[in-house]
Amino acid sequence: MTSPSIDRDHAVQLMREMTRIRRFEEKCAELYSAGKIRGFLHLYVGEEAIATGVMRALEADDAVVATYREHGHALARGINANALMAEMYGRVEGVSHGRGGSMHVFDAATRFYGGNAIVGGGLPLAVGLALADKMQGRNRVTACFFGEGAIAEGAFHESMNLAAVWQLPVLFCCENNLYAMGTALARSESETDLVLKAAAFDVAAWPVDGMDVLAVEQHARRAVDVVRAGSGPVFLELRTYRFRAHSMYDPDRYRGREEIEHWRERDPLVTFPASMPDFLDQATLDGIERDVAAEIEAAIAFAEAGSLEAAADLERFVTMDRVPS
Amino acid sequence: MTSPSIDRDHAVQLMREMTRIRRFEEKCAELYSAGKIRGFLHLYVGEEAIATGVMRALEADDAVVATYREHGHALARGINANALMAEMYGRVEGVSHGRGGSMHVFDAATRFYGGNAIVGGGLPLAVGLALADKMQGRNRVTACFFGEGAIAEGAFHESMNLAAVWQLPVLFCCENNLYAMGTALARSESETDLVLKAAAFDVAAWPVDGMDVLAVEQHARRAVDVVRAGSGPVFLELRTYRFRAHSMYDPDRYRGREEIEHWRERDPLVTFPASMPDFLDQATLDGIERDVAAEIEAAIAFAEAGSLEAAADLERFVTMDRVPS
Amino acid sequence: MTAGGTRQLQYRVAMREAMREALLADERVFLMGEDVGAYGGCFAVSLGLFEEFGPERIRDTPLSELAFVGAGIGAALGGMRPIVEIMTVNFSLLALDQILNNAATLSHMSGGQFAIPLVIRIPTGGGRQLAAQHSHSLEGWYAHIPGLRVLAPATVEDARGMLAPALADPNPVLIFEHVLLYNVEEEVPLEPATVDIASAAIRRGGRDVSLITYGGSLPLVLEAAAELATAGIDAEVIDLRVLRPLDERTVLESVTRTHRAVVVDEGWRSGSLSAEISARIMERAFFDLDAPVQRICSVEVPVPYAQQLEEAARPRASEVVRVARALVEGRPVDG
Amino acid sequence: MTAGGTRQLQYRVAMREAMREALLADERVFLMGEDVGAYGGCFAVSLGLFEEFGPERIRDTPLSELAFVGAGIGAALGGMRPIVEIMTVNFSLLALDQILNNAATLSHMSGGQFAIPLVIRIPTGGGRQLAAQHSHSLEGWYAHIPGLRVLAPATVEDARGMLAPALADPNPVLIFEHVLLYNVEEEVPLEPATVDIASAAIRRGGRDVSLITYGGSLPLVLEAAAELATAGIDAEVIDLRVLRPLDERTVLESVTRTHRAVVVDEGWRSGSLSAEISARIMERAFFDLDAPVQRICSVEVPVPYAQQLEEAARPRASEVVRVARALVEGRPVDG
Ligand SMILES: Cc1ncc(C[n+]2csc(CCOP(=O)(O)OP(=O)(O)O)c2C)c(N)n1
Ligand SMILES: Cc1ncc(C[n+]2csc(CCOP(=O)(O)OP(=O)(O)O)c2C)c(N)n1
Ligand SMILES: [Mg+2]
Ligand SMILES: [Mg+2]
Repeated sequence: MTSPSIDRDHAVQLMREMTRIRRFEEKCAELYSAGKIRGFLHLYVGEEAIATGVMRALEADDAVVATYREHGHALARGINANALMAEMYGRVEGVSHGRGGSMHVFDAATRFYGGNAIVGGGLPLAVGLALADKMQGRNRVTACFFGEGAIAEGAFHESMNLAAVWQLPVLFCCENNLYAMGTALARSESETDLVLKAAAFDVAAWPVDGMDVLAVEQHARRAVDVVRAGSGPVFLELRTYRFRAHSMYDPDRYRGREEIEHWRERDPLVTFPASMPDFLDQATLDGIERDVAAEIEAAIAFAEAGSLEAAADLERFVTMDRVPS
Repeated sequence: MTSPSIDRDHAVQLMREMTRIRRFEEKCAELYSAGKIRGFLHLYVGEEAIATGVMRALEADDAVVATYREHGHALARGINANALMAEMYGRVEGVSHGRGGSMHVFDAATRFYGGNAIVGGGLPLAVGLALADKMQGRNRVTACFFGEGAIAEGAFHESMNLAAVWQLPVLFCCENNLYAMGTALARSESETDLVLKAAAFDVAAWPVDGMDVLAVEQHARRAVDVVRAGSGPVFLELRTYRFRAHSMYDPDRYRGREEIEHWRERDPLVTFPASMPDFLDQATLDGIERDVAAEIEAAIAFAEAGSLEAAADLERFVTMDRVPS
Repeated sequence: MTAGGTRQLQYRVAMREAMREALLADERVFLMGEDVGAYGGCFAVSLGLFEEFGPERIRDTPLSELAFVGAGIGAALGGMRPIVEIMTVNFSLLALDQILNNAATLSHMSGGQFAIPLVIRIPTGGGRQLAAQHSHSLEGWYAHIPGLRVLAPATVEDARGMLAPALADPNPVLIFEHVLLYNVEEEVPLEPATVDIASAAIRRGGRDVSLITYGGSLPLVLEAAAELATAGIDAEVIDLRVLRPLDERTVLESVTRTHRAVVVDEGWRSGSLSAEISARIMERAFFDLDAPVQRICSVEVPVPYAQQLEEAARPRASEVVRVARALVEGRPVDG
Repeated sequence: MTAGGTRQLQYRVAMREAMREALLADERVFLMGEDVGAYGGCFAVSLGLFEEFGPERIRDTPLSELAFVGAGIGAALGGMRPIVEIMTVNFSLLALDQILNNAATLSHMSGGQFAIPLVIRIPTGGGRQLAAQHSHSLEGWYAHIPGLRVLAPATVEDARGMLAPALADPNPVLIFEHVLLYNVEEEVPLEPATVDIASAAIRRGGRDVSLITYGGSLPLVLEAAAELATAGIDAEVIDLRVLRPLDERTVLESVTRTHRAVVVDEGWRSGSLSAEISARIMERAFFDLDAPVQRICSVEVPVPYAQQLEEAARPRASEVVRVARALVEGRPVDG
């Protein structure tokens, strides 16, 4: 597939989005070390091109289901950085009211259904969301993100089959970053060509260079078109790498420095602007960085100023009085 | 594959085994109607060629894991008809001490590990038995039987991958009788070519005519050889049909009479002797029937004469004092 | 159908009628599960619905408990009102992760952004010689999970009337149907009433002892109460009906009057729901008790096939009578 | 290492040493689970074992909880002595079917033909702001299952000493390790002793009230006992250690002496193990009680991320003190 020609605006938007994600998370890492953010924190650094590219292919009323490594998806989907940062801080102004934290970002407004920290646990939800759309005759797509580690789970297998046998509009986005915590793909899968996994369900599937934001966007658009056409799900294997450890707890003992260096050379925040020097010249990049820095500073200020929910409210929302509209 | 030439003895043994299973189960159905056998009863009628053929390919110290539809496997594996019938009766002389019944036949002597009534529940056990063999350097095979309905379960997916990634000696025998209770394969699987399921795990797989006992035996031998050679599991799709309803409770509303008739024409108890008129002449068949009838009558007498375990012993075996040797 | 505004109705048919009514009333309602459609339901509960409503709304699923229960949760999030049937509680373990980690959790974890208006129907219990992988009573586990409502219709009227309010609940509701109840027939009002799904029911008033139970054990407890009556003991029978959130008040009020209680629960004794009932009475009515609360539960064994062993493993009316008599007569319960 | 035959040992290291010893002692022992090998264990419990024993015996598994737990059961049937680690109890639900329907059931259902000498290690509990899918305490559910032994080492010595007898048990043994204990360091004997895995332990003798707990709550209960002591209340602290089969005797003997009890359990209150303890005391020591047994448990919510909310959801020493004082002083507990 040859690169599409894009205009300046488009290039800037992609670069801005990837930069927002990168800088937001780098800040999160700092805030984690400072004890402002707690619990588990899984960074998406290196994988930004995927969320950025896929989200552009979705419509506002499509749905997204993600994992515990979902800050990038949340930002790219349009969730406000303030509310996201406040969530990291556990503030009541957070997108999940401070109850979810880093791993459990939810946002009804953008149809963002988590933030699921059971590996594979989001896939059945995505199937059900798509089923609801199909049964109600709505032409919507549900994009479901998960790591290649999730493929070993029974939930993956059952969900793929269900989506396929019922021809549901799910876009399965497998973010293959080669590791599930410390376990390399080849040590956990007998067949490492993940596209063949989809073949077992007669589901259309293809690999995509997840370090190339334009390729991701283009392929995601193609996939979304197929899904929206109504003949069932599509599976994309998005090949990528996480530059940082699995979580802030991970000493990263299981990967070679060379391998990491090799992938860092493919950093989309470097290669993308390098490939479009006319659109993304230094001044433009500096401008993006400034804007992003300001946005993140504002988000931190917002989070810092946020309030702690009273312990008396602990039991709110355990059950609901009505279905929110 | 052309049929191997077999000798008279071999033909008689195969015919005898299939006849034993058929008549044993027909009697069970009667005994069920008479209230002698209770609970669930799943008959194997029509599928006898599979257990008969596969068991011949196994050695005495190989292991077998089966489902709730396992009378045929138990008999073909060499479990005594008396002890099997006594189990149906819930007698203490039963192979599982009367605690298991029809769905839970166990026999340590023949390494028969159930009789598992959770669909897919036996597959992880088979993987573990094979793992134990591999880790202890024993050149044994574990044959694991399950229906095509089990393929939709996460347990299938996880077990196939585990067996494959660790290259374990498991022979996966999928008995594809086209229905899981009332659900036709095409209504439950997006990809109905089950051999492609194995391809997703890079596992050698091929289909076998499960109504042809010679073909089953021959293919099973080939598969067992591959498994025993040590490079991982093999998956066989054994194509068959159950002539009777799913269980004694099933009114069988979901299959057409024509379809049933079509498959009945392929009844191995008819087609096999018809294909070897020299070896399996009427006198020989009559002799087999006489022997089998006598064996079954004896089994019933044994079961009838069996004893009921005292309620005081109810809690025996909930935990064990030692590992039986 | 009899005169006087009542009719004979079978528990199984009551549940079917309730589903049919819900399917007719609300387009968003659909039934999904293993063999609910073409087969007619493994306990014939949904028999005929497939023919009436078609394969979209009476949706046969592959053998994939985890995924189709999760899909039910997703469909509820997506605006549907799913009724998911899990064939028996034994198989529900395969879906427990979705039930606990998603269905029961998403509302709270998202800060109240989502509700999960989902009903899960689950046959439970033993007594049919189906042995250890088909006979257990695990509803007590589900009653442990915050965010769920757990119902156990023990009468035909409850089987008929609980589904509508369960579907109207914005939260996940689990309905446990004991397999021995499906064939029960009872006289019910012609016009089905909506049942209160927040309260326990007093099935028989009495002064001497409170017999507290639910689901499949109600018939044997009523039998025991009748026998106790012939011995001059007036037992009150409480059907919990709602296993979560527990209607503690009805239980405590009864015990405050009778000063004695026996809890009957088909679950294995240790860690069963009966323990929770006993503990609540301990905490809230201790000084009203004349004697320690007793429990009659299943013996702690994987349920065996053999009839006499299975029977020995299950709660029996005679045991309820024995224990209740001992309590009322001030004798030790053991021995 | 200190003089006098003792040394400082961390809970995490104690468990690691126990595994190492078992691996050295018996060729049939192996460890399997997610990231137990190359990663070093998600809580660093198995750190270094991969390098020492290699990938066959320190076996990283794919993310397949159901299958690798089932494979552990099969391997035990096949003559091995597996130690299976499930990363946290939250994920163990995915494997619960295998644990209940196979591990706990095969011996009985086969009429005693097989035993399952399997150990499953499961980190449990909250307190680290990991939110609702990583913080629950579900060991009470496992304590409900006949056929299992369920252990909860609360001290470094128990973490060091329970594995060997667990591996020697011919039945499946589950070991729950509270995540907050991993960093605890304690003085232990130089020569590790084998621990009795049948009995509860009295961690502090006392006359006035029995504080009954286990696992991750032991430290806060000991803290409460110390504070009660300064108020002149002499609390006995019982560490259950064995959640199944329960050592009822130690509990009852204590209550018979103190006449009052508080059960502290990190599980959600309704249907938690604490209910079973309360019910047992009700049944066996009712007439010895001066006051109703009280329970201090987690609030019934999916554990939230925000620190102040998580803290509010968990049992606290101050609450134990408050309730125990009220009991001893004969005041009402509520209000
Ligand atoms: C069911 C379950 N098992 C284990 C874990 C612990 N865990 C969290 S993330 C993770 C690795 C997942 O890897 P992958 O799916 O490739 O996603 P990635 O983290 O690489 O984005 C593991 C094992 C979990 N959260 N849920
Ligand atoms: C986990 C689980 N779900 C559902 C059932 C109920 N059930 C028993 S057998 C069966 C059909 C299985 O079909 P298949 O695997 O094709 O085997 P067959 O009966 O055709 O031999 C079902 C749904 C069960 N026993 N276990
Ligand atoms: Mg990964
Ligand atoms: Mg089948």
